[in-house]
Amino acid sequence: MEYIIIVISAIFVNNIVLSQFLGVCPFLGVSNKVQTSMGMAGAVTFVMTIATIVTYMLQNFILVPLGIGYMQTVAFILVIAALVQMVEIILKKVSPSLYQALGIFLPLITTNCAVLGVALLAVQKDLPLMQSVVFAIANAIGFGFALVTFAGIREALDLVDIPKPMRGAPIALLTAGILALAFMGFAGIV
Amino acid sequence: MNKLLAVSPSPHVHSGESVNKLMFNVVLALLPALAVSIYYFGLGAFVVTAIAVVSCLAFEFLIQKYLLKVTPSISDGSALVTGLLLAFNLPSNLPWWIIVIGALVAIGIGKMSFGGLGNNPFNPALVGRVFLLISFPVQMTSWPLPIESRAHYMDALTGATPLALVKEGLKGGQTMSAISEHIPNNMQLLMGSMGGSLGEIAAIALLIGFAWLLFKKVITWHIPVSIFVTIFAFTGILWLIDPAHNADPFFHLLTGGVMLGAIFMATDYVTSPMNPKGMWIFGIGIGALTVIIRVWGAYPEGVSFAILIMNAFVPLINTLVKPKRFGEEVKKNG
Amino acid sequence: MSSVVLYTVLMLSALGVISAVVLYFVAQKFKVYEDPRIDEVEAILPGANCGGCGYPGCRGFAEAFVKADDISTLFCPVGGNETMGNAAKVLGKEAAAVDPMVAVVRCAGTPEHRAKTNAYDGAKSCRVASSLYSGDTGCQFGCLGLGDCVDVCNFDAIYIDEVTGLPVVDQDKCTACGACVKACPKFIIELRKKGPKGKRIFVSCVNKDKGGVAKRSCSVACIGCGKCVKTCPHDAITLENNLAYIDFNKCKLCRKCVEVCPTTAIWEVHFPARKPKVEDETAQPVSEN
Amino acid sequence: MSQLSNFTKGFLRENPVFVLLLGMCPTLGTTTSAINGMGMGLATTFVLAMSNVVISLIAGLIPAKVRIPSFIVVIAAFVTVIDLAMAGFLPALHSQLGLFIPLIVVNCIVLGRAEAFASKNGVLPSLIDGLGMGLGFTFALTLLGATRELLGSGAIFGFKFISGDGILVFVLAPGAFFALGFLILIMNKLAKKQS
Amino acid sequence: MLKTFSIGGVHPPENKISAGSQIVVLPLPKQVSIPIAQHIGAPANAVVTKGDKVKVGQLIAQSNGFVSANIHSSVSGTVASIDPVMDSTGYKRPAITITVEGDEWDETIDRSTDLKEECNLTAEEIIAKVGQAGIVGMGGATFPSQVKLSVPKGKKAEVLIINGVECEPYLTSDHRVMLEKGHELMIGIQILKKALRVDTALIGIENNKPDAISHLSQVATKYSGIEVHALKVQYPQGGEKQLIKALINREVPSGALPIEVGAVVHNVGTAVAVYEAVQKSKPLFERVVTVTGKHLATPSNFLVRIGTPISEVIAAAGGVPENTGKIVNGGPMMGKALSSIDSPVTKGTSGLIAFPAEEAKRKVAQACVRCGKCVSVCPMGLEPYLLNRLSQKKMFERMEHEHVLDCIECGSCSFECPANLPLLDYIRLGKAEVGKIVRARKA
Amino acid sequence: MSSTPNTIDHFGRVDEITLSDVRVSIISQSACASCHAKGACGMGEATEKTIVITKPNHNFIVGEQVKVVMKRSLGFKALFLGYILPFIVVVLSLIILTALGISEAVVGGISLGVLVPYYAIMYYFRNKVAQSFNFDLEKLQ
Amino acid sequence: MAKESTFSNMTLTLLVITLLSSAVLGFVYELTKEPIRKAQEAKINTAISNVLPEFDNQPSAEATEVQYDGGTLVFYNATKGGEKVGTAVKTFSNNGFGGLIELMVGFNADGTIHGIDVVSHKETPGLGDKMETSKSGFSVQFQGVNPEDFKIRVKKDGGDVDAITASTISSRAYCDAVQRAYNALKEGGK
Ligand SMILES: Cc1cc2nc3c(=O)[nH]c(=O)nc-3n(C[C@H](O)[C@H](O)[C@H](O)COP(=O)(O)O)c2cc1C
Ligand SMILES: Cc1cc2nc3c(=O)[nH]c(=O)nc-3n(C[C@H](O)[C@H](O)[C@H](O)COP(=O)(O)O)c2cc1C
Ligand SMILES: Cc1cc2nc3c(=O)[nH]c(=O)nc-3n(C[C@H](O)[C@H](O)[C@H](O)COP(=O)(O)O)c2cc1C
Ligand SMILES: Cc1cc2nc3c(=O)[nH]c(=O)nc-3n(C[C@H](O)[C@H](O)[C@H](O)CO)c2cc1C
Ligand code: SF4
Ligand code: SF4
Ligand code: SF4
Ligand code: SF4
Ligand code: FES
Repeated sequence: MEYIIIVISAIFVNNIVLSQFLGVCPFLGVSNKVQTSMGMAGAVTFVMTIATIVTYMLQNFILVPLGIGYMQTVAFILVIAALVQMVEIILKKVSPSLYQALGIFLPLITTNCAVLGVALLAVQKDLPLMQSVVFAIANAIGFGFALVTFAGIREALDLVDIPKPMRGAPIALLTAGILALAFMGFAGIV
Repeated sequence: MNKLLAVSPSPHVHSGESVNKLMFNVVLALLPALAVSIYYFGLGAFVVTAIAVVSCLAFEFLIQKYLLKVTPSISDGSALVTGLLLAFNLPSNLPWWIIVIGALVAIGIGKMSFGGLGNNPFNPALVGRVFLLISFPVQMTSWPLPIESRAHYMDALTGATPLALVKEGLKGGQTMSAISEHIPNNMQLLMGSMGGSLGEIAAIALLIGFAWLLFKKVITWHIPVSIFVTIFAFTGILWLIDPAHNADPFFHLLTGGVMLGAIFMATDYVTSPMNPKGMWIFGIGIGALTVIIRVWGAYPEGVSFAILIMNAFVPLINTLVKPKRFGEEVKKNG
Repeated sequence: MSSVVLYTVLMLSALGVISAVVLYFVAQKFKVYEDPRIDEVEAILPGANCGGCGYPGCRGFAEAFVKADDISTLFCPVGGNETMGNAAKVLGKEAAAVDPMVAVVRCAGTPEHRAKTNAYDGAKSCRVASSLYSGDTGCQFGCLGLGDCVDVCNFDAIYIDEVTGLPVVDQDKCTACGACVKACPKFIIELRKKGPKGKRIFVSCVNKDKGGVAKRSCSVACIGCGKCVKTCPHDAITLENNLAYIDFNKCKLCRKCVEVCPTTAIWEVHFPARKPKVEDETAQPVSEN
Repeated sequence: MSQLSNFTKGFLRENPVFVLLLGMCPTLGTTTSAINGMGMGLATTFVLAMSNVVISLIAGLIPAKVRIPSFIVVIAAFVTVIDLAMAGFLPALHSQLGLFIPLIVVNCIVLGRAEAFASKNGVLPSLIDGLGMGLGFTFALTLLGATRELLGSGAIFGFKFISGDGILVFVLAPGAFFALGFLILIMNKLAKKQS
Repeated sequence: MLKTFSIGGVHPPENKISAGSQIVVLPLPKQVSIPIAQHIGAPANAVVTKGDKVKVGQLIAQSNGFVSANIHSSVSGTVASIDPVMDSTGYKRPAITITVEGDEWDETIDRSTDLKEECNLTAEEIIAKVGQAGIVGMGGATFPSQVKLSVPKGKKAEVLIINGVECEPYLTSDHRVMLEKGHELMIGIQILKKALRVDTALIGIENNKPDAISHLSQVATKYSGIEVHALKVQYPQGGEKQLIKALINREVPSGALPIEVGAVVHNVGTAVAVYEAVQKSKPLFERVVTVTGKHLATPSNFLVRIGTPISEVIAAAGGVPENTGKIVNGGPMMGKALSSIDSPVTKGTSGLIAFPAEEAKRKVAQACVRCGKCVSVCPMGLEPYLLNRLSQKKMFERMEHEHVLDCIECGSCSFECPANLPLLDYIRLGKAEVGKIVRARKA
Repeated sequence: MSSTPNTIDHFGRVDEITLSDVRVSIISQSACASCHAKGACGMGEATEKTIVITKPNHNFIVGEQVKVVMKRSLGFKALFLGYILPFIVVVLSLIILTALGISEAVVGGISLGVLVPYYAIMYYFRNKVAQSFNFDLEKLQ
Repeated sequence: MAKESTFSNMTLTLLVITLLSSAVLGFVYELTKEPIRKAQEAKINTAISNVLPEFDNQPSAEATEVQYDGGTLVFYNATKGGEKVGTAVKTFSNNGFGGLIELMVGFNADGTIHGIDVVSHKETPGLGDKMETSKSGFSVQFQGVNPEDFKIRVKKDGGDVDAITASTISSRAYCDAVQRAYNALKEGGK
């Protein structure tokens, strides 16, 4: 039951982008192609999960026992940055062709905000490991969900003539706003 | 010959159908519901509708003329429909300035920002309505009592909608049988004798409008029927599992905005899928989300949210679900 | 100092070293260097992202520009010589000056000269119309006036004159990106040298019909009489398919051909007005600016 | 570029929020009121200015390949400093801004300026650049916060202008998107008029 | 329930005003201009020169390749010029202009009206005769018929389908041919069957021509293996893919020819022309043309010599009325508007329709409201609203992916669109661009 | 950019040509391409990716702009092998180990650790994987 | 500027930078430790003094924690001149619209409520957040009432409390928390 609540809450009620405002930049910037955003969602899921596990361990088995919880920010960002890069190196080393295919498929995974934010939130909520991971996955799905839907809308908007001054950021923000408005309907489900 | 012959690519004949006619037929189809509403809510229904319609038309005109600098096209009737439907989604005692804000949001944000008719991904009237619902929860959830408050606009006596009564009751630990004493019976629900947004109450009038729209081929049956079926099945299952704590499926179909939403708002061309398969997915989504919000969410009613959320999926549905093509099946072998 | 500080130092240092190791490997594997000059060049470019240079967007051009050994083949038509000069400076190179070009509309068939023979009523697009039929006048080569060229111009440099129904290029705004040239289904627009102070001479017609036919459908058509070819002292004019063409690289702007053309199909623009007769003011938009 | 324009460019011409669309998360997430927006902006400004200074000092000493991690460490350190300081001295604001304080560390603007400006320029220009950008950011956040506060609850910096509630959406999530969308629209128009 | 095809379709007002008018032979014109490209495929090569004397039915231009067709003189007289003449698209294309002098027919042609039932030729001989006679599809596409009769190796024709649908509003030439030349039609069908080596022929006729259905059903009883089927009235049932679907419930795969499903489709006019060519050695030099229009004095069906100026044909029906706004060559759904009535009648001219000015102008286009009506009427299951947008935005690769090449240009989408959008205008444009891309890729 | 829904394409520039290979650097086409701060955001260092294409079907010159085309299904396959599958492996081991009642520190450590054999296996199969991923270079007109 | 990157100089640089930063951080942490603790304490103290009559002891220094209803209640006894003037109870409810709500409820010595202050909540701005004393007079109706004869339930549920408009859920949770404090106080807190 806790898991279900965590999942529904993260995907719908407190959607990471639409109500928590994490990862807004890639949401607004990258998501104009459905296939790309799907790829991005997959990659983010992996990165978020791994990052959450690592930061969980870091927090609970190093920072807290040593009494230096305040070092969270510094420690987390370094670990996450190193981690993401390591995945890349390993992938490249392990299977260059796979790595190349991903290079064509995905633009950058610039989701610092979301990854660090979720790691911090998971720690803040004081969830046990398993729940932290579920929390991370659910948020990643929530991110992907918002991203893909939004990319769909923007692909469709590519075909219509948006008034000139509205093009670009303004219309993206308005669309996101209406999406957030619609998502408020989930309020109170958990 | 003194006049020049016209030259154009084929075809050289046209069905004679026009956007204006379609919209006009929607307006006609809405009239029975408006009549019922004026019967139950009297002055308020009339005033709210008038304000909503006039301000939608006015905003469309002003924005097109002065901001977008294009020739205004209010005569196509779409703003009129938006105005009517916005009004239909409001309580009949809503202060005028809130209605005007709603119209501004509906037309300005919901429609014109995207380039006007045909371009908006979300249903404008619902964007306006939900915006108001979240912004002015107090005003937007006090419902004038039918008949009793016919002669009043702002100072009407108010009560709750049947859905809100059920939700409150269940949350307060009562069972359905206890609650059902306070709510109208199915016949009353069908005829519209209950509190609610001014256009949503009379299921029967809305169904007459449905028949008209089908007859005039303005819409197809797929979306409304898929919504009805889904809601009926979903709530039916819940009801069968635990009749004490779940309202029966007829109650769910006849209350709140289901009829209005399914027949008039989910079918808005611009914001719904383009082919029957897609329409089924769309309708099932709306039905399921409606029930989820009604049963588990904070809001007693979820049709508006459900439609808006599914609106967001329409582009995806349209790219993923294609109409059946001539000759496509055979191709696989060949 | 308390143990907290000690732990802090220890932990962060450990992290620091780990990152260093990780990054060392990253550095080994990735070519991470992005030439900062790309940014500088990009900043100099006009940022129209029009593709006129043949690259996907200004940045694509900037990258190619910085990487290229020989920059003489690269040119941003929008920015022109000045921009290219500045961009070359970033690389410490010299940009070869390119003669400024401008889009020129080679049709003068106003309704007055070229009567309508039917009324086009299809989609407002030259491409649609030309795929359907020859056009709404007797001339099957002339401008359709539906403005496909106008639609593609990113610089608002071209518009349809309401009176003549023909496109007019604003030579100050035109960047010679060539988009309109590609868009025109009738091949009416040509990029020509802008000429000193905008002075240029060209045949404002693309009609390849024989003289009589051409003349019947449009009174200012080139009828292929060849007088200009004979008159030109610089061998700049050729005649092919009943149509004269002036090579702008050879033309010395002597204006002799203009005088001899019996149908005023040869235009001169931005020349001082001639003293004696100017036959047809409307056909010669000396006022074009 | 003169020092002055170096300083002022962040306000309109290169405003990180309105023009560059960077740091959207804190922009949207912390601007429920003018004061919150301003607090967030100033906290970011502090980090931006200080890290710019430090980075301009040390940039020459750092091997290219560890530039980014070094910068991150410096920035993260300053973020922790401001985090701790706010918790100690401005507890109310600190709890309002919550998660977004540690997230300054990933704010593209901060690292962006470090990388694009501070690492190539002297201390003073870097300080001015950091302050300018930071104040531009603060300006945007305050403006957005004020707009949302005014529309959402009829007040600015807590001063009530209108009795009653205001348009509630504006203090909620969707309102953040709406308000920012329209502000960018207006800023674009202004920028166009100017040029 | 009457048979029809499964997806899409519209039902425009039929307006078959001239259905009751018997075919009248049009008097000879003074001069004819016979274009050397009247068919799909390579233009023919002129084999006469200026000043040559020609007879009716004499070969004047030779087929130039497999997909091409012979062209015969439709009159007797002197070749006046071989120069470009304005065709119905306004472009000038090469044509052989002949000044009419008398009416002398080539001797080989059997001018009698008696029916000649037996045909002892082999399939190959039939096909050769059809080719010599320059027969092209009379259903509008003007595809050289002998090509369609030469079944490619590895494929087998199972059924011959005769297209008597005439689903276009106004047009009645096929209708009249079926009524007046029923017997010739049947013999033509037998010959076609022989050429194709099939046993069955199905004639599809829409139910708005009950007289033709009953007449042909009755005539057909005399012949074996010919069935007449009444079809529900639904445009574009005459499209061959739709007709095949309606009659034998098979779908021609996307991008394939009817032979893929064992069917070959010919128009009734084509079958009659085949009869005349094979049995009477008469090449294709005249055809039935419907001349009609609501405000025309006498809507008629004429037998017209190819090359006759359109103006003369219309004059015979009472002339172009005062307030005519548009004249269309072909049906109102697929026909081409004429920019001038001076161009000649060709093998593909099935009808000439004059529209009064008030019906001629298109209405002003509004915004697409995504009503989906275009999607629901498209007989090919395409999404015209999307194709239209993609074409306007020049996204041709995506158009290819959305199967624009399947579009049969029936115009149902433009007809139905409540926003009056010129959908087909842009789709056709995009189709051409995509065609170019595809061809470039193959090359 | 006009990729049909079945393929993915990406603009790139030819960097180097050897006897058998063409080395192309991918120009990022995401929003980052035009973003002024891209050099700076966390992963900025890896913005430019190089891919190697063996024996392409055209002749290219260094510096030429080309389009790298790949089947879309390959993109998703890459995504699956690169991110989704390891993700599943990690989560599965988490679930199993947690169910076994092992302490969190160990669970976390091991589940991250399983990535090592995962990548080892990938490494083992790298040639097989390599065969299934192929790209094409197209010239830009 | 960029120096050649070698393994050792990279490691060394990062080591130095992290060393320096961490030293600085440790120092700042030591500096702010006290203020942070004080700030947290001050928050509690303000809440206590807001809800209790005047006192002269240090209630926060003598707090007692009690496990109750699956959560923790904290009792702060206030005395004046050695005489007990009342008890502040830090109480909670999990039924808020946004989850957890923490209140400080001040009881006079005779068991009547003296005042209530909100310690923390996540209710919706503009709706549920009206429970805050500064935002509306909602809490005033509790002052001076004795829970024995004043039914701490919203009127909808048959109690005596006027709910915040359109925020029945928050009001219910508020009542729930107050009732919990009172129950606990009655049972053993004294
Ligand atoms: C390029 C091309 C090749 C064709 N080849 C054949 C063929 O080999 N055999 C055949 O029976 N029909 C062939 N056809 C004819 C078509 O099947 C069809 O009858 C003709 O295009 C007219 O049909 P419509 O009027 O329905 O468009 C071909 C058509 C085209 C355009
Ligand atoms: C939309 C559409 C409608 C058509 N309608 C008819 C029709 O009514 N009658 C007809 O004979 N051919 C019609 N055709 C042409 C047929 O598809 C086909 O080309 C013809 O029946 C083949 O016979 P033919 O080669 O003898 O002309 C139509 C084609 C299309 C694309
Ligand atoms: C986004 C959103 C936020 C809400 N926030 C609160 C809240 O903080 N507190 C609350 O009691 N109700 C809140 N509600 C309203 C509840 O959903 C519910 O409608 C209300 O509490 C019961 O209505 P009533 O108080 O008018 O009986 C919120 C609703 C939404 C959609
Ligand atoms: C069947 C039908 C339903 C419509 N429903 C709505 C509606 O729910 N809300 C609305 O704003 N407009 C509605 N319209 C009007 C119009 O389509 C709408 O304003 C467009 O979304 C504007 O682009 C409807 C129109 C039709 C024909
Ligand atoms: S007029 Fe033509 S060449 Fe000149 S800028 Fe416009 S599109 Fe480019
Ligand atoms: S110049 Fe060409 S593109 Fe421009 S209006 Fe004339 S025909 Fe159209
Ligand atoms: S019929 Fe017209 S209005 Fe309707 S979807 Fe198609 S193009 Fe749009
Ligand atoms: S013209 Fe093409 S797209 Fe339009 S309905 Fe006919 S087949 Fe479909
Ligand atoms: S600030 Fe850019 S993603 Fe959060």
